[in-house]
Amino acid sequence: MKFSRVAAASVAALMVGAPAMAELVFPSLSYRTGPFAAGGIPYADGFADYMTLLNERDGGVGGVKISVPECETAYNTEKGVECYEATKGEGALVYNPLSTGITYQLIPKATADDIPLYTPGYGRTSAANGKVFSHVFNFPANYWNGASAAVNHLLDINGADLSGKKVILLHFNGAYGKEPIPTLTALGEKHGFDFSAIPVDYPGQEQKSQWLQIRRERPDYVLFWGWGVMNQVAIQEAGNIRFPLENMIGVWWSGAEHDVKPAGDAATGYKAVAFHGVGSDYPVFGDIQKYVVDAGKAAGNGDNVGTVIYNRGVYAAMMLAEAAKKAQEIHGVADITSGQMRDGLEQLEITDARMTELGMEGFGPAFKVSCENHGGPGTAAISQWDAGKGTWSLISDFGPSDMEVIQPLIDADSMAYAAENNIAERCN
Amino acid sequence: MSLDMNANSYVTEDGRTIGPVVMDLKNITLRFGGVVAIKDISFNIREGEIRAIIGPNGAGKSSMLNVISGFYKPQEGEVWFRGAKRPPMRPYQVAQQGLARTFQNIALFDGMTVLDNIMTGRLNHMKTNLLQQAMWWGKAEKEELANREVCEKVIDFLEIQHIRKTPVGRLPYGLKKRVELARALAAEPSLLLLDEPMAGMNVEEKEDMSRFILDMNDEFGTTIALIEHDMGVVMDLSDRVVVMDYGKKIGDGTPDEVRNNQDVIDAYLGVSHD
Amino acid sequence: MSEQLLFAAEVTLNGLMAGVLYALVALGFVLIFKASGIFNYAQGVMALFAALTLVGIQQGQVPFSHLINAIFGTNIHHFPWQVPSIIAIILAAGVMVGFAWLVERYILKHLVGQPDIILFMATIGLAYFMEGFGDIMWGSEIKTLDVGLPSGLNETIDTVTYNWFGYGFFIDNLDIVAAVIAALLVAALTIFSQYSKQGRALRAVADDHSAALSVGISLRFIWVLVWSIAGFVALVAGIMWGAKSGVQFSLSLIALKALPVLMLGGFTSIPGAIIGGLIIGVGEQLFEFAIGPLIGGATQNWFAYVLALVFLIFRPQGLFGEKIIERV
Amino acid sequence: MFYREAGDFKTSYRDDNQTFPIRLDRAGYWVAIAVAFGIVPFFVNDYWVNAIFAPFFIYAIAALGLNILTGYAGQVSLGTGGFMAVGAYAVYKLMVAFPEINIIFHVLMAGGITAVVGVLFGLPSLRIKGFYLAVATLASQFFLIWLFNKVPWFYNYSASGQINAPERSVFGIIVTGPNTEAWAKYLICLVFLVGVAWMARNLTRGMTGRKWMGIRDMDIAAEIIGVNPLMAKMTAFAVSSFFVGVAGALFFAVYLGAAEAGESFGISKSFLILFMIIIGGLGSIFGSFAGAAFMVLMPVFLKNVLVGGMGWPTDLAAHFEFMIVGGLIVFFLIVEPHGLAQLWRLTKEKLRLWPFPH
Repeated sequence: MKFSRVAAASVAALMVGAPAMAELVFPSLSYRTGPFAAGGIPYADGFADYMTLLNERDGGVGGVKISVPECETAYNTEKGVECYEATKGEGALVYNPLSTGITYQLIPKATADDIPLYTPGYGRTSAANGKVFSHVFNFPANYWNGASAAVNHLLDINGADLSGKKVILLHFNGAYGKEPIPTLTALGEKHGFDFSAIPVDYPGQEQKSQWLQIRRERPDYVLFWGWGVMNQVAIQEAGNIRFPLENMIGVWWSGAEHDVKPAGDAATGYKAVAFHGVGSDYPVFGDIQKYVVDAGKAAGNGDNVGTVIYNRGVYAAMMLAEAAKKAQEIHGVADITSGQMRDGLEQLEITDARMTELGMEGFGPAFKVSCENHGGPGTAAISQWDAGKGTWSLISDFGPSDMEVIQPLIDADSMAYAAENNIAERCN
Repeated sequence: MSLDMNANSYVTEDGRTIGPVVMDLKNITLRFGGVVAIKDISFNIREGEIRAIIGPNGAGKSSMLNVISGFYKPQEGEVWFRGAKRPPMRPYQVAQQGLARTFQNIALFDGMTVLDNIMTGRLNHMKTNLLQQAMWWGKAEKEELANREVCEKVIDFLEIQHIRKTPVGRLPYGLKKRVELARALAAEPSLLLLDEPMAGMNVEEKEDMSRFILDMNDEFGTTIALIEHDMGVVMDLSDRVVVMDYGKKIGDGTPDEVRNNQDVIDAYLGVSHD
Repeated sequence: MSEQLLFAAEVTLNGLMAGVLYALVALGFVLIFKASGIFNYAQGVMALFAALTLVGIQQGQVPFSHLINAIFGTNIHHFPWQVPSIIAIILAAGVMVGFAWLVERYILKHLVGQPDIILFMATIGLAYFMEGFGDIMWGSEIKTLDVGLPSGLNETIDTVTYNWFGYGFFIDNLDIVAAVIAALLVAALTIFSQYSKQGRALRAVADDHSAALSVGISLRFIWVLVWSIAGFVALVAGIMWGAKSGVQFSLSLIALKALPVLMLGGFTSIPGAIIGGLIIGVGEQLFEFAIGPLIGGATQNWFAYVLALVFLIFRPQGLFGEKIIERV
Repeated sequence: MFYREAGDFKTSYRDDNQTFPIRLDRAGYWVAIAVAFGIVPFFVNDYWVNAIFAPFFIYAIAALGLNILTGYAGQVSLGTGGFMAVGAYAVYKLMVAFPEINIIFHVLMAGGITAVVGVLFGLPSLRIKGFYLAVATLASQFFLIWLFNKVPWFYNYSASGQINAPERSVFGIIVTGPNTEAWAKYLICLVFLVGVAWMARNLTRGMTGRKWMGIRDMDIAAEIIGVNPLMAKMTAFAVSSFFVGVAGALFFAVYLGAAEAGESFGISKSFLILFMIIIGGLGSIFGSFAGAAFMVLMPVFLKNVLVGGMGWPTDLAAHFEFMIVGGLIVFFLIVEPHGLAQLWRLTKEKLRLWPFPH
């Protein structure tokens, strides 16, 4: 058929049209459409804008320009696979697909292709175990750290005693939402609080019965694992039933501006776990404004700068740029390969001094990745929303999570994966 | 001419043998809600004969045919087929017993070709199972080709060779009627029901159709029951005629007998019932 | 009264309220189906599109700004004005009328006489088209819709029930408003179809297409009219749901909530849509309340469908649908 | 001038009955098969297989399945995604439970299990018709997805609810898991596709197919001439679900390698496959292929043109894709309700007469 020939030609053109000069390729598998676009847009913008900043201000990393080919996944796994295959040929160094589903697809594929995956705050939690997952990195924090951080915060405000308290997890009824259940169950046993989970099916437009249940059961605290429209509805319904929002803590994917704004003033006091700083009070955002947005080179329309998810995109991009720099140092070449990038990620060290240098002082924790630990320090802070001012602010420091509970869970799950797939342990 | 209607079989003037009773309807009553469509009607159909049911519009002829083919279940009365009382059954089971029919408003399968439509008439003759058909080679193909031959005979007989591969939806009305007849004939039925086979046809088409009906009866010995309201045609074609009016039987006998029946004349001339 | 019974009563009340919202969406389906025999799958997307348009006009967004920026390299987003809610609602309704006209002109006219299922699939295509079109026109980021509707716990009911039973019932103000608006809408539609000339024409067409044509009713006019009304109903539904969750893609999925309502109530009956909506609303909430905890919860997505399915097996034409008589 | 039947006389009903009555078509078919099996496998790379061939082949299988149910038997189903999930989870459980049995049998058994489930959910079709049935099939879609999400036994109690395909091989060639070679993935999907298409063709040209089409075109008349509606509808549901189940099994085990019920087999999948058969052509084997190819290739093509060629932002391109898919569906229904297959037929008819149009 004629049509397929045209398609074939254009595909071929895309594949052959590999960069003529050396470039560091960081594909952005983004979703600016579909049910989760509200979160996908600022993240992709932040990721691209930071890379543009490096190109504009510093001339790239180590003198090599960065390119960020964007590929729309619409949060759909097959499109994600297609994007992966399409951009793989361009010399992709690392993938950051911002979707747990796509991450699961890519873990075995990318490992076989010797391309690392970077999944900060999402993806497969047990990939923190570098002994099993050689090519997956999810520092600085994962879901289980997030769950633990939320419980730590509850311990803080209750004088380290949660016994007899009632905690409910309202969660997305899918892989992502079910992740924290084992951790919270274990923590509940440890600290003596009464834990139960209430699922909400996709998309979560209608949560009346769940919130009536919460109203009846009068829990002391509600933890919340949502994404997409579920976030807005849940926060609104919480306000409706007059649940004190300072007693509701969302994970970092349920704590963006667009999640709380539809609820208006009622959302004041809502808390969310964060693994990086909030707001635009960091010098790096001034540079982004100056070199990227004002120069008309922003990926979006520029009004997302400083929002929570945008910042997360910036943070992820920063980590990857730093890892690329590390890889250049280790291997002594400027134009690194994906395998070298992996080494860079594994030996990455973020110091407070370096964060200051980058204009991101206090934006995230200092830590060091190792062969065994791809999960980073697992530290997280609590942020709180103020509807009057329309801003998030951190109300705690980046504190450690309860690795005593989490580490065995990580080990058990990753070992099961290793056994299923005949993976030999590394780092010995 | 003297015919002994009660004898098991007899020979007509033109030399055809009319056999014993194939279908016997006893005291059939059919109601839709409060409306009585058929009221206490009894008559029979003999093997090898052409039996007509006539009557004005709304007399209940089509309902009668639907009772015979099992589509309507009468509230009262019995249907006897080949000497046995027919238990309540679904229409497809009736068809499996050897009944085939055509429809007043052509009920062909528009999405299929003429040949495929006619082949559906053979479905009670095909025995291969799903798996054999999925594999095709061997049994299924052999059976398909054998049945194709029967259909081709019917196609030759009804002179529709040239439209064999045409989708039915594209055919003109007269040909559709003929294809429908072919489908029913392909089933090699022991009783063929024709629901107004000549409705909406011009004189020439009617003549063709009459010829086919007579030939069918003659060559294959097919028993035929037909509904028609063109009196002239019916009287020429059929051996015996049932006349219905307002759901009741008002006459039954040879064409001549019926023609001279006062009730029938009244019904057709529109004498009021008071 | 025992505590469980009180809870059940509260759940039932809330189910009724949710049911009204479902009925509101189902109403749009029924109108179009009655007048043209089309099962309009795009009704949900119409609600999304209407809500997007409303917010876009309200906030003075430049339509197609993404596209314009991409082609001409410009950087425009907003007009320097904001439009008051009431005017924005009227304008959005006007856009829906224009949309109805376009649908009739470019789609329905060409599909006259096609089998029902083809028409149904055409509306699925229309839904996809509008989804992309709405996003291109107004952008796909989430938008906050605020036309000044109240929301949150109703104090009066809470206090009164607390005094009676010692347990305050929760009823959302937004749900009460929605119920009132839905009631007004149904009343208005009934009056319209009973007493206006166009309304009588509408009923005539719903009764018998060809008979209506033969007395000189323009089918095309009726179609534009009924799609306009359905567009307006979609706008109302979009406002109600959009006020809850912000205006975003997921709004289009409310169509999926209305389908079991239609199965239950019959595609041709307005009272059916309302009673079906109430039954589904109460049924799924009570099921989640009583049985949900036993089987792990999150049953709302399928319970309504299974309920409707079981019901249909015993009554294939739905609650108020006309009895199906088979003929040959 | 060379494409015609003149001089190509059929001397038996067998010849007349064959799939491609015209000599050139027949030749083209064998060439296509030869190229697909003998040449392409040597040239495919990961991109072509993962982005184009594997999804095309697998969707073609699913489209064949749905086309049997909807296009041939006239029962509109919006539950295809749910039935694919049954195939996927069935093959996962089988692969894990019986690692010593060949994966081919697992896939076939997964198809069989799906067929049983399909018949179960198809039973209401005896009472419920048309739209009511279409909506009723959504019940199976939502219920099945919920079930696979809710019951941990289906995903072997893994923490996240995801299922991962372990590595399995056929004749020593790895066909599932991350170490699968592109050509192996390509070939296993192709083998299943050819097998399924051949079966679909046989069933639809024989009496089973005629019964289905009879039910589709006029169910009451079909019953009166002797079609058992229960059997006809149930075989349609069974065969259709079998194909869809095989597609689901391959989709998970060979193509994706990991899956989650709601995400991979949601309602959008049901619609996608329905679109394939509408655009390709209802009631046509070729149409199932054409529709699947169209829906797989078009987004890739559009993306390359709009994003790669014209430098548009990805979101704009994605929105356009929605508009174009929707617009095309409406367009096809208006202009050619029988889809690409009919366009192809008309082209061939013209070609047959060329260069003498009369």
